[in-house]
Amino acid sequence: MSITYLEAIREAQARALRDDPRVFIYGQDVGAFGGAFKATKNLAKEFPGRVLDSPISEDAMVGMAVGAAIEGLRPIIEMQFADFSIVGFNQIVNQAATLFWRTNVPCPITLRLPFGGTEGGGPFHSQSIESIYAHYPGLVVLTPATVEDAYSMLLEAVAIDDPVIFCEHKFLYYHLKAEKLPSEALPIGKARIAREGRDLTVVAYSAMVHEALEAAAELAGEGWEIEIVDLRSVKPLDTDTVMASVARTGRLLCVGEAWPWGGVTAEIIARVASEGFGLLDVPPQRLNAKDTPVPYHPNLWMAHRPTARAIAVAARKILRR
Amino acid sequence: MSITYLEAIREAQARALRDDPRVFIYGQDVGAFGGAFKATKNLAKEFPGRVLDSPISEDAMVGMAVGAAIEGLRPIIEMQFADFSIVGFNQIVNQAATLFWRTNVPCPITLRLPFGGTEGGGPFHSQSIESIYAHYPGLVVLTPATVEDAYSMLLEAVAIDDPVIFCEHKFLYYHLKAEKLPSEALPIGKARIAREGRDLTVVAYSAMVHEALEAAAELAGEGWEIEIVDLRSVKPLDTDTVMASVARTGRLLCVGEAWPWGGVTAEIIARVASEGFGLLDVPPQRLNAKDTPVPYHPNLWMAHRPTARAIAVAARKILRR
Amino acid sequence: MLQTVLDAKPSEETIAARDTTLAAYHFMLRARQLDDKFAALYRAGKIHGGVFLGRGQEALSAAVGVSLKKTDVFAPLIRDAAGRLAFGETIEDAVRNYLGSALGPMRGRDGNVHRGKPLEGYFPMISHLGAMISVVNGALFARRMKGITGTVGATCLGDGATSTGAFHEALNQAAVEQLPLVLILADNQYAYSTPTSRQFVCADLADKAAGYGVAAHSVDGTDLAACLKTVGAAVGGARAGEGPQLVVAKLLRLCGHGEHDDSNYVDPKLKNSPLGRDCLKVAEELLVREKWADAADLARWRHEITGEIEEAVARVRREPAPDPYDEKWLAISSQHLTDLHDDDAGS
Amino acid sequence: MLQTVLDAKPSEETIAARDTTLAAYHFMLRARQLDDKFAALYRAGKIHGGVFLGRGQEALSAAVGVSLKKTDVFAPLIRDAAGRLAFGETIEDAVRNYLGSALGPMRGRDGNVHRGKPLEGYFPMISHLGAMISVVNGALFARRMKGITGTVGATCLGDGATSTGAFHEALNQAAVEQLPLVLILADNQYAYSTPTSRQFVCADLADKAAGYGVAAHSVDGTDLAACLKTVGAAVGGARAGEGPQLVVAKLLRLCGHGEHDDSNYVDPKLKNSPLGRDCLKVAEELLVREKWADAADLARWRHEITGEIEEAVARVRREPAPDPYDEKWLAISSQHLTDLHDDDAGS
Ligand SMILES: Cc1ncc(C[n+]2csc(CCOP(=O)(O)OP(=O)(O)O)c2C)c(N)n1
Ligand SMILES: Cc1ncc(C[n+]2csc(CCOP(=O)(O)OP(=O)(O)O)c2C)c(N)n1
Ligand SMILES: [Mg+2]
Ligand SMILES: [Mg+2]
Repeated sequence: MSITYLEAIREAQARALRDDPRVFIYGQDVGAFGGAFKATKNLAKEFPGRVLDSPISEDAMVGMAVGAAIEGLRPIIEMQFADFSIVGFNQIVNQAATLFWRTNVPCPITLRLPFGGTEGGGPFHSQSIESIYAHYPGLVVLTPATVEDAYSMLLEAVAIDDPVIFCEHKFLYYHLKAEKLPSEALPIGKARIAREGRDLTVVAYSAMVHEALEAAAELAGEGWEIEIVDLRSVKPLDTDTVMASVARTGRLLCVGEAWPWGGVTAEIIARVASEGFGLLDVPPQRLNAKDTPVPYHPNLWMAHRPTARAIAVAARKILRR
Repeated sequence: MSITYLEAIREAQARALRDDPRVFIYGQDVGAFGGAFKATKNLAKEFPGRVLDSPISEDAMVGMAVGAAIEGLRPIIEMQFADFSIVGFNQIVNQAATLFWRTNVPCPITLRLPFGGTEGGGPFHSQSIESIYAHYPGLVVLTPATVEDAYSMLLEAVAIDDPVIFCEHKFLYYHLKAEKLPSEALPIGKARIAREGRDLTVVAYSAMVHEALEAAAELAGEGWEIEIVDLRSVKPLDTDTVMASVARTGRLLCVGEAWPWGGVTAEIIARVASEGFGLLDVPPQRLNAKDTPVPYHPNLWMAHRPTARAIAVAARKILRR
Repeated sequence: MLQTVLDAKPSEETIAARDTTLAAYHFMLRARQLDDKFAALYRAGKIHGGVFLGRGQEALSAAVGVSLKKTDVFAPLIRDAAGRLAFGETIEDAVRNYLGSALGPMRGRDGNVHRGKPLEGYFPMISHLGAMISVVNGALFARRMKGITGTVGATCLGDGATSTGAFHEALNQAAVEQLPLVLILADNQYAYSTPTSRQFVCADLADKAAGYGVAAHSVDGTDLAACLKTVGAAVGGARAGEGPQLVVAKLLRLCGHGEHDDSNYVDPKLKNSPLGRDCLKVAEELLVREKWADAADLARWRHEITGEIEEAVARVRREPAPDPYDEKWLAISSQHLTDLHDDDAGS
Repeated sequence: MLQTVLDAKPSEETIAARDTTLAAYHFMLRARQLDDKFAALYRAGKIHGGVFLGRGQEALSAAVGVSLKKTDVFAPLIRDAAGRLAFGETIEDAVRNYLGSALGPMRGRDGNVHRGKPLEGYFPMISHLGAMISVVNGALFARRMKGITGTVGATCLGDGATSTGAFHEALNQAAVEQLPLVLILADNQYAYSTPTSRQFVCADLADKAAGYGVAAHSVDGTDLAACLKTVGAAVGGARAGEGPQLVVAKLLRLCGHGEHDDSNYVDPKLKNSPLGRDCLKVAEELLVREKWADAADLARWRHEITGEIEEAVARVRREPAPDPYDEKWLAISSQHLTDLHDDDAGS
C-alpha cells in the first residue's frame, strides 16, 4: 500500500470527523463531489450533514466558521485555491485572528489552502501567500512538506485552539507518496532536519524541501554535505533548530517559493543575523521566486520559482566563499 | 504661514487635479464633506464632478479605479482607514498589481491609506500594513515621513504609471508642520539621511522616523551620534543608501511600527546581512510593534509600538557591544 | 355595560404590550442618557478615540433587544446602546469599555462600541462593516448542528453597510442555510456624510429581500410601538423556522456620525420630516397617552438613571487601567506554540 | 397578390434578423469547434493547465458579442469563446493563449481563458469571480468623464458567481453611477458541481434586479433568436441611457466544469429537459426552418472552420514559446524605480 500527500489530507479529515463530533467541513464543492482536488472524497457520504457545499462566498465562509467556533465547533474550511482565500482575507485577519486577543475566547478553525505552483497554474492558481498570513498576529501558519506531516499536522491543526492557515502544496498532492500514515509525529512548532550535513544549512519548507533535497544529492556528488531544515511551520518559527544547524555549518541559505520582498526567507535571515550573527562564517543568502506574478507557461514558471538546479548554484556560491 | 502633513496631502491633490485633467478622486465621504480626515476639503467644490463619494464598497472602488486607469485616467482612491483597504485587497493585489505584467497596459492608480496608530484607535483603525502590500509584485509602496514628502511623493505617486499604495500616517496628520511646501524633492526610490551620525544607523520610515530622531537627540546627550535613514519608500527599497550608511557606522537598528513577523525590518536586515555582511561590526537588530492587534488603551498602545524611549534602549544595547 | 367592564380590566395582551413597551422605553432612556454621558465625557477629553451615539435609533434598537431571549445571539453595531442594555449588558460594562478599564469586557484592548461577550451570545463587532453577519450565521449553524432549537440570531446594520460585499455574501448564506437570522437595517438616511442616493438606487432597502429569497418587514423606526410589533414579528418568524428575516427601519440619525462630527450636511428638510422625530419623545407621548406613565414618572426615571450612570462612571474611574507590564502580549491561545521558540522576533 | 410580393421580398427587418442570426451562428460554430479542438489537445496532453469550454452557452455568448460595437467594452468569462470571437478576437489569438505562445496576447504569462487586450476594450479576466464587473464600471465611468457617449460595457457571470461580494458591490456601484453596464448571468444550473439550490434561494436570479434598482431581462439561453432579441434589447437599453441592465439566461452547461471534470453529478432530468437542449442544434434548426441555410451550407461551414482551426493550431505550434532568459522579470512599468536599487532581494 502507498498513500499520497493528498490522500493523507483526506484521511486526516476522516479521522478528525470520526474522533471529534465538533468537526465539520465547509467549502465549495466539498460535499458529494469531494472537492476540486478530491481531498474530501466520500466524506459527505461517510459523515452525513457534516461536509457541506458552500456558496462562492469566501468572506461568509470564514465568518461562519468563526461563529461556529465561538459556539464550540471546530470547522475545517477548504478554500478551492489559496489564491481565493484573499476574498475571505478580511474575515481571516481581522475577525478570526483577533478574536482570542480581544475577547479571550479561542477561535479553533482550520483553513485549508491548496497553494503553490504547478505547471500551467498561472497567476491566480499558484500563489504562495503564507507570509501574508504570518505577518498578522493571531494566526498559526503551517506548511507540511511530507505525507506524514500533511496527515499529522492537519490533525494537530484541527486540535489547536487557534485559527490555522494550513498550506498544502498542490505540487505535492500527487507527486509525493509514503508507505503508510504515521503513528507519531513531531509537534507543531518543531522544525525537522530533513537531511544532515556539515557544510551548509539550507532552510526550506513545503515543496522547496524536495528541491533542496535534490540539490543536496547533486552536491553530495561534489563532496559537499548539505544540512536541510524543513521548517514545517512558518509561524511559529522554530528559530532554535535553525540556529543549532547554522552553529554546526556556519553557512545559511533560505529557500522559499514565495515572492522575494519580506516573507519567510527574510524573517529567517533577520533572526539568524540578529540572534546568531557569530555563528555565520559567510553572509547568509536567500532564494525566492521572482518578483512578478506566477507565470502560466512552464518555461517561465520553472525560471520563476527556485528549483533544485537554482538551489545548487546558490549553494555552490556560498560553499566556495 | 505653516502647513500640516494633512494639508500637504490636500494641496498635492488640489495640484494634481489642477494640472492633470485625467485625475479624479473617489472614496467614502470625500465629496462635499471633504473626507473623514478632511484631506479632500473643498476639492469637490473646486473641481466639480471630479471628487466623488463612493458607496461603502472597497472592492468595487478599486476595481473601478483599475477600469478607469485602463481608459487613461489617473484615479486617486481614498480608503477611509488603511484597515478597510483589506476589503478591497483582492482587487489591489490580484487585479491592479497584475495588470501591467499580464497585459503590458500600465495601471496608474493611487490608493491613499491613512494608516498607523493613534491614541484610542484600537485594533481596526491603527494598522500598519505596508508590508502586506510590498510582498506582492506590481505595487509601489510609499511611506512619507515629512510634510514635504507627503506633498511631493503624493504628486509623484499620481504621476507614476503603476499602482501606488500611499501610506499616510494619521499620527502625523496634525502633529507635523512645515513652513512651506517644497519646490523640489528627492525622487521616489531614494532614501534620505534624516540625521547624520557615525556610531549607529537607525533605519526607519513614516512616524518612526520622528521617534528615532527623538531617541537620537537623547543619545546625543550621552555622546552618541546616530545616523537616521528615512526609507521614504518601502518598495522599492533604497538598499544602497542603507548600505552606505552601515558602511560608515558598522551598526544597524531597523525600526518599524508594523507587526514583527516579516515586513520591512526583516527585509532590510536580510538585505544588509546578505549583501553587506562585512560592513556589520555587531549583529543587526530590529524593533517592531508587538505581535498582537493594536490595543485601544493608550497605556497598552504606547507599549505596543516602538517609541523614542524603546529605540534609545535598543540603540544603547547595540552601541555598548 | 360590558364595554365598561372591558375598559376597566385591560386584556392580557394590553398588559403584555404595556409591560414590553415600558421595558423597551426604559432601555431607550438608559441608552439615551448613557450616550449623553459619553458625549459629555468626550467633550471633556476623558475618552480615548471616538464616541458613537445611537440618538434617534433607540426605539429600533431597544425593540431588537427586548424581542430576543438571553439564549439568543446578538451582534449589535455602533448605534445599539439600547439594544445592548436590553440584551443584558450592564451600564457598568459599557462605561468600562469607553474608559478602557482593565476590568471591562475587552480589558482595554478594544474600546467604545467594540464590546461583547461571545460566550454569552453577545458578539463584539469588528469595524469592517457587514463582517458580523456571517459570524452570527455560524453561531446559528452550530446550534442547529448541536441540536439546539429555537435560537434566533439578530444583527444590525446601517443603510451604507448594505453596499458591502460582506452583507451580500452573509445574507445569501443565511438564506441558503435557512438560518433563523434577523437582519435589522437602520436606514438612517446617511452613511457618515453620504446620503443614500450615493449608496443604492432601489426605492426601499426592503426591495432587496426578494433577491435573497428572505422575508421583508418595513417599519417606521421613530415609532416604538411599531418597532416592537415589527421586530417582534420578525424574531417570531425566525424562531418559528421561517428562515432569515430582513427588517428595514426608516429613521434619521439625530447626532453626528461620531461626536467629532457636527453633521451639518444633514438636510434640514429631513430633520423637519416625520423621519426626524425623536423616537424617545414619540415613545413618551405614547406612554402618557396610554396612561402607562405620567410626567412625574418620566422625570423620576430620568433622575434615577442619571444617578445610576454617574455612580457607574465614578466607580469605573477608580478601576485599574490596563498595565502594559502585566499584559500578556500573545495573540494566540495555544501558549505552548509560542513558548517553544518565539521569544519575539524583534518586537 | 400583395401578400405574395411581400413573401417574395423580405422586409428590411427580416434581412437584418437573418444577417445577425447568421453572423451569430457562425461565431457559435467557430466557438464550438475551437472548444472541441482545445478539448482534443487537452486529452492529447498538449495543453498546460486546464481547459474550460462554453458548450451549451454559445447562443448566449454569441448574442452578447454581436450586440456590441467594437468601441464597446467587453469582459468575458470562462465560457465565452463565442462572444470573444464575435467581439473581434481571432482564432489564432485564442489558440496562442492556450498553447502559451510568446506571440499571444498574454505572451505565455497567463493562459487559457485569461486573455484580452485592454486597450481594445477587451478585458482579460482574473480568476476571482465577480472581480471584472467593477473594472468594466471604471471604464464606462472614465468614458463618461472623458465625454465619450454611446459606449456600453458588457460582462458575463455564472449563477455561482452571484454569491460573491464583488458581484454585489459592483452591480450596486453601476446602479448608483447609472452606468451603461450589461451584466449577463448565465444560470447554467451548476457552479462546478454545486447546484443552484446551494447557491441562492430566490426563484429566479432576475429577482435580484429590483434590489439594485436595475432593469431585468430573462431569456431561454438555448434559443439563439431569443438571446439575440433579449441581449440586444438590454444592450440597446444601456446605450440609450437607461442604466445597468441585468440579463438572466437559463441553460445547462453541456460539458464539465473543465475538461478534467466528467460532470457525472449533473442531474439526468436536467439534461433531458428543455434546458438541456443544445443551442447549436436549436440554432441550426432555426436556420434551416427559415431557409437561411441548408444542410449543405452547414456542412460546408463546419468544414471550412475545421480547416481554419487546424491551420491556426499548426501555425501557432511553430511560434516561439516564451524564453525565461529574454523575459523582463518586472511587474511594474516604471522601470526607473526598480533600476535604481532593487537588483533582486533574493529572487
Ligand atoms: C468596510 C468598511 N469601510 C468603511 C468603514 C468606515 N465607516 C465606519 S461607519 C461608516 C458609515 C456607515 O454608515 P451606515 O452603514 O449607514 O451606518 P450609520 O453610521 O448610518 O449608522 C463608514 C464608512 C468601515 N467601518 N468598514
Ligand atoms: C472568488 C472565487 N472563488 C472560487 C473560485 C473557483 N471557481 C472557479 S469557477 C467556479 C464555479 C463557477 O460557477 P458559476 O459562476 O456558476 O460559473 P460556471 O462555471 O457555471 O459557468 C469556482 C468555484 C473562483 N474562481 N473565484
Ligand atoms: Mg446610515
Ligand atoms: Mg454555473
